Amino acid sequence: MSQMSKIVRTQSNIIFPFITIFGLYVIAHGHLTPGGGFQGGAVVASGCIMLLVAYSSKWVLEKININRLSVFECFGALGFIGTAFFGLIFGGWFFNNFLVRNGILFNVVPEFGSTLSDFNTAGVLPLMNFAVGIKVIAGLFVIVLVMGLASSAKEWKQ
Amino acid sequence: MTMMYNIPFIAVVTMIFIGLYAVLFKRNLVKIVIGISIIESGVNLFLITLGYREGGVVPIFTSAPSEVVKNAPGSMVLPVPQALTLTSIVIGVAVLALMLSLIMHIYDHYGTLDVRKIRGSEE
Amino acid sequence: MSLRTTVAVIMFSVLVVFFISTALMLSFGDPMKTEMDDYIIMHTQNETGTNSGVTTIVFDYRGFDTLGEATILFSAVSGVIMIFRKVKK
Amino acid sequence: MNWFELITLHSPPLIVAVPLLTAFLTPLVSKINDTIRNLFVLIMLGITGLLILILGYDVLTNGIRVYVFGGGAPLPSGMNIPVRIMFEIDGMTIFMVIITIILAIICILYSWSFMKKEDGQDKFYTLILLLVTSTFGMELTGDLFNFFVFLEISCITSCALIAFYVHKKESLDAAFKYIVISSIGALFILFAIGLLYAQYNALNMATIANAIQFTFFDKIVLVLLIAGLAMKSGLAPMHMWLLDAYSRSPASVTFILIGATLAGLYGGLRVIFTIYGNQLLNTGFTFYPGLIIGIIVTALGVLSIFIGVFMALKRSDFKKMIAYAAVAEIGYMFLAIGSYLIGLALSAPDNPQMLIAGTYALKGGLFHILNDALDIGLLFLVAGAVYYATKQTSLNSLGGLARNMKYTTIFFLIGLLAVSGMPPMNGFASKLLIYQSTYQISPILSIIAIICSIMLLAVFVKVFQSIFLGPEIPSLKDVKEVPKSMLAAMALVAGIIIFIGLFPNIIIDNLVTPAAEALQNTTGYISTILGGV
Repeated sequence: MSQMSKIVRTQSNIIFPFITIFGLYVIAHGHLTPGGGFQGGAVVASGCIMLLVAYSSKWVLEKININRLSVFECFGALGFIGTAFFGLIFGGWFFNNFLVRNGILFNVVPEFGSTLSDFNTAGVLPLMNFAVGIKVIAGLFVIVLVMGLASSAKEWKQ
Repeated sequence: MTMMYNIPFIAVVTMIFIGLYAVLFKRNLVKIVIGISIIESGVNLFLITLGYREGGVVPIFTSAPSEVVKNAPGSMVLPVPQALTLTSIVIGVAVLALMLSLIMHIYDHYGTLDVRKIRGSEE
Repeated sequence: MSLRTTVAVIMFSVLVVFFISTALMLSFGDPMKTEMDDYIIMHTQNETGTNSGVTTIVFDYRGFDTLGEATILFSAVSGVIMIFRKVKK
Repeated sequence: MNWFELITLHSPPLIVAVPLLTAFLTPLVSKINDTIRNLFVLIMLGITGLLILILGYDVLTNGIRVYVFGGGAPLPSGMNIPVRIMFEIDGMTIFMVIITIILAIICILYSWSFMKKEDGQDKFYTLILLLVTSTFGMELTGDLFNFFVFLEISCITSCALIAFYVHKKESLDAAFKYIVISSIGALFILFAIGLLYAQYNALNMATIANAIQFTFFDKIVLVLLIAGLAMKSGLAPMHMWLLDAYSRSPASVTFILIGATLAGLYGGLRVIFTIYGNQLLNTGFTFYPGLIIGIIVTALGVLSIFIGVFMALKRSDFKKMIAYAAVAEIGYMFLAIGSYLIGLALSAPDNPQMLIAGTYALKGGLFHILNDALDIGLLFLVAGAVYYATKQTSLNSLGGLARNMKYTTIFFLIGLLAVSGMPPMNGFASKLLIYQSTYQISPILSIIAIICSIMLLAVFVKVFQSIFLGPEIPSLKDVKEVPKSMLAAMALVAGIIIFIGLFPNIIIDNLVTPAAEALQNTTGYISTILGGV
């Protein structure tokens, strides 16, 4: 598909940072507020896809290499399963939450009841949120990018 | 409980019917995919509906009202169905992506999305 | 009516009966048993330090499901890339 | 605690995690070199195999094992519902896991040469590993929703692999049919899981099995679960996807797909024997529920056998004929399992003879799972070899291959004898068990089974005659024997087939009997998690 009009492109340029920031916020505060890695990742990925629609997939391909994106996704997946393996090594069980109560980071345990947003809680959960977030951003973007490329390649043939 | 309160479940069943109807009786591949998506939404709605507790709020303690915390867990909706639905939604996205890319290729090869024509050219 | 349509109609009507009777027998807003969920709501802060009950389940109590979920996304990406690969003819 | 005990303790999650880690690493490793990638995959699967042997030895000597993800006791204090996901491993699980790892290793070995000329090999190996992982997950898990997640991974990866030949429109068609049917089946299963959750507020199989009451909802759940899993395992009314998927995917993919299909069958067994195990002889009804389930399963099995054998007679495509034979073989397993259920129900008042016959049928059916995987698998590998050498699968355009492809011919002969249940091969051992035991329950079933088996022999003798014997076709004059890795893979399968055929008692005593006992022992499965109930 070809590029869309200048108005659309400018608007998406303006909105894109806000969408990304919001998505990253949702990822980072997954253990405190509604949301998490999947939801935030989907938000950021939809921002990226908005750019893909406004500028063509060809334009995006000049900026980003698909192979590199899918490697990025591999790293997200490895981070997630790696955290699980760290649980096995440090905590003694697969998927153990080894950071809570005895780690350096994210080790605070809140009292039962209503608390304010203390970011430094929840053990390995924020790490997993980040890993999944990276994975979902890269994964969803790759899927749409590949499908967009395939459909535009067909248009060129005709 | 009276019938009135069952409206969400009736909505679930209606969605599943619409989806099944599309899958079983429609001839267009994209319509079949839409049907599967609708069934999936119906099942997701079913899971979420199972977890609702009368007057409950979201099961999150960040800045929760003290009234809610005092009555916990009775004042919060069930969290497990929400987690299951989250998983199920992601699964739905993956299946949808794969089906749509298959459809793109099928259209490339056959030049049509009609099930009858695709089957006709096969034998 | 062809065989396919007949089978489809029979399947459809059987499922209609199933699902309708299910919908009428459940009651909305009043779960039958809530033991496991109550435990999770009461212990999410104490056991995992997480304020959000849903995130606790997704990443801690049922973390292995989430690994499977991430795997599903990964396999969908691999599958889509493989389907759209360039093929030597 | 020394390292061996530590590995034994943590082997259940590692059996799933090691292939999964390998799958995530494969795209990175394959940037280096193809050979290194293949070796890496093979070595990691070898490690998984070792872990399985360790776990299997432990489970078969010490009884059922439970692994809790995240640590801690199975039950939180003061609760009688488990919160965390659990793996629960008994003899049946071990039996299925061993079948899967054998299929996986042989598949990778075979693909080494078979896939050499194709593009997209890195994604191919990633998806194969993910499929193997999901099969392991389905077999090891003791949690219903976890089972559903792995079922979906299995659906997606199989679909992508079936569509591997993207330039052929038939394989795309087969993949689409497969994903539509299997995702609808999976959604039925999810709905059923939701209903079980609503009633018992649990997702753990043992907890549900303990609490189940055979209420109205439970009947609906049973029907939905059996329907969904029958769609996955290719039982007769839902067998259409299986024919296309088996006959149009690459041979190595078909080989591993057999394992995934059997995992669906395993899920069905778990549902009937574990979740509904205590309700099979429920006396609150006019008939025992076990009798009705047994009759339905037997009827579907007989239907599968008929459809498989009679449609195979009419076909002229090599791979499609084997696919129909696969449907027939699945029918044999369901026939045996249904016979066990009928025997159990008939034995209930005062007829222990029937229960003994039924137990033999169950053993025969389980043993047949292993034999079917190997026999049908070998035939598909041979079909793949023929395709690799000639690029043909139609019977009419093949002939006289025995002159140039000596080893492949021998392997096909072995597979032919094994599938049709001829004496020196493994198929004979399990089919004999099925014939004997079903004869005591109903002679008609046993006669049908024998006649269909003989007709299967006729089908494949015809194939053998027309492909490998007969006059040489001019265009196939300079066909060469297939590469060594493919021959090695086929030789491995053939060797296992002959070994089992010569010493069936080793397998029956050490693997099949523990599996059958594990299935019958519902109370033991429940009490491992919930304590003495």
